Amino acid sequence: MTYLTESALDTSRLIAAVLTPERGGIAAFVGVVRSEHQGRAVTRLEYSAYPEMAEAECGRIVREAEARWPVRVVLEHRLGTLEVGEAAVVVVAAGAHRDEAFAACRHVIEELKRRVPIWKREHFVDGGLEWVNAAQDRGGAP
Amino acid sequence: MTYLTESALDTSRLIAAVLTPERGGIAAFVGVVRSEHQGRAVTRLEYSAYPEMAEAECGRIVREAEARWPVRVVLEHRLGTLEVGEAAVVVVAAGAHRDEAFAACRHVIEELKRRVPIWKREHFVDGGLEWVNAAQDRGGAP
Amino acid sequence: MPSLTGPTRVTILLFAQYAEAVGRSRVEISLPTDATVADLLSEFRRQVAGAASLPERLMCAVNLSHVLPGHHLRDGDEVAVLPPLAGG
Amino acid sequence: MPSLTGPTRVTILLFAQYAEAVGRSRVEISLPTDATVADLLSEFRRQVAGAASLPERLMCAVNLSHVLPGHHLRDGDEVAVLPPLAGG
Repeated sequence: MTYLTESALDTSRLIAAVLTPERGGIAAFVGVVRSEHQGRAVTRLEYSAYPEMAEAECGRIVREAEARWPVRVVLEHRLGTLEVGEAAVVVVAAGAHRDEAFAACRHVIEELKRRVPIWKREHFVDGGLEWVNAAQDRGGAP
Repeated sequence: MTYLTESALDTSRLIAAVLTPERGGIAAFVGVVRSEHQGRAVTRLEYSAYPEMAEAECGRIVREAEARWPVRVVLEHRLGTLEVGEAAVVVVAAGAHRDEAFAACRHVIEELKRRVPIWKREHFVDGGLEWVNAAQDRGGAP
Repeated sequence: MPSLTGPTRVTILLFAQYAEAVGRSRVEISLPTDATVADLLSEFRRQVAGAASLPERLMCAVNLSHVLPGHHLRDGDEVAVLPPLAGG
Repeated sequence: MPSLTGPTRVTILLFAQYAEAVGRSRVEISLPTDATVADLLSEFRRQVAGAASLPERLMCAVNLSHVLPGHHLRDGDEVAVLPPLAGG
């Protein structure tokens, strides 16, 4: 798999992967598992996906961003059980200049949240276990 | 010195420095020495500063960003001789959500370029050596 | 084997809370030729226990791409019914 | 020692291409009481060889903060004349 992984994400490695001497501006986003959600204390999250479609959709999003801006984009989303403070997603966009790097990085994380079939289930300190409904939950996602 | 360093910048360390369980969105910018400037091939850059003021101004910029958005910001700028492909500046902003992380990160790099007394001299492959005048040189900086 | 004239047999894939609600992650359904995704979802709710409890508006993908309810199905299509996305 | 009534002695600091153009990184200048940064720059151009070659508009900082040309100087102030910034 290119975009999904069960391993810990390594932001430095992803930055190094897009760094070339022509690209002077690199914007990155790291989404991290938060310790609380709507006032309830979270212990960990389980991420699952429709993996074949998630891979295909991530590829489309990356190619669209690279067609729209003169950038190179890398993207990885972690699946499986994540503890609080662990990175769930990393997006890196590198271009000659910072405008396009920021624009592409922001676009890719927004599109990922809107289009990529990934779900998460939160384990709460109080013993609860709930699927996250991001659509009903403005402000809850990083 | 808090914001200026002669050592290589370490983006992962700076991300780790602002990562806490309450901060789910981390935006980062890395500015890298490019291999060409206005069509001329660059071999390396020398960064110098008015160090006391650069430190003071970086501190003001970070505090302003942390007052304006609910984020924690770290910022490091390298001085001395840098080779093509090396990071000259890293800005990381971490907040509960990505809107404020992106906004603060972008703001800090813009203010740094506008306000912090740092200068650079480019060594060109053709033997030339020139101070960079960013104000006359739209599009030349990352 | 896809066929232009025979029945349209499609596979519905279910995930996350929808798989839990229906108790299955995979359902096969036969439809008239040229049925749409909306037609499929009506059949699904009628035929499959638990499907009626899913929200009225469902996000669907056919063969790994998002589609609208008016999308026409072909024999052999794989139709994913996607709970609210929560990546990132 | 700063004084409210005596002469205003300030230190000009020069950097990068401006230090090269003037051939020095530090210049001491005495001014009438309550002189501004604009007054200082006029004196600087008149007294110091090479200073006249600097651009007409100069970005200045006093005691580590950016100031406008109308800023009033006090005895002991440190005035930095900043070439176009190029950080990042």
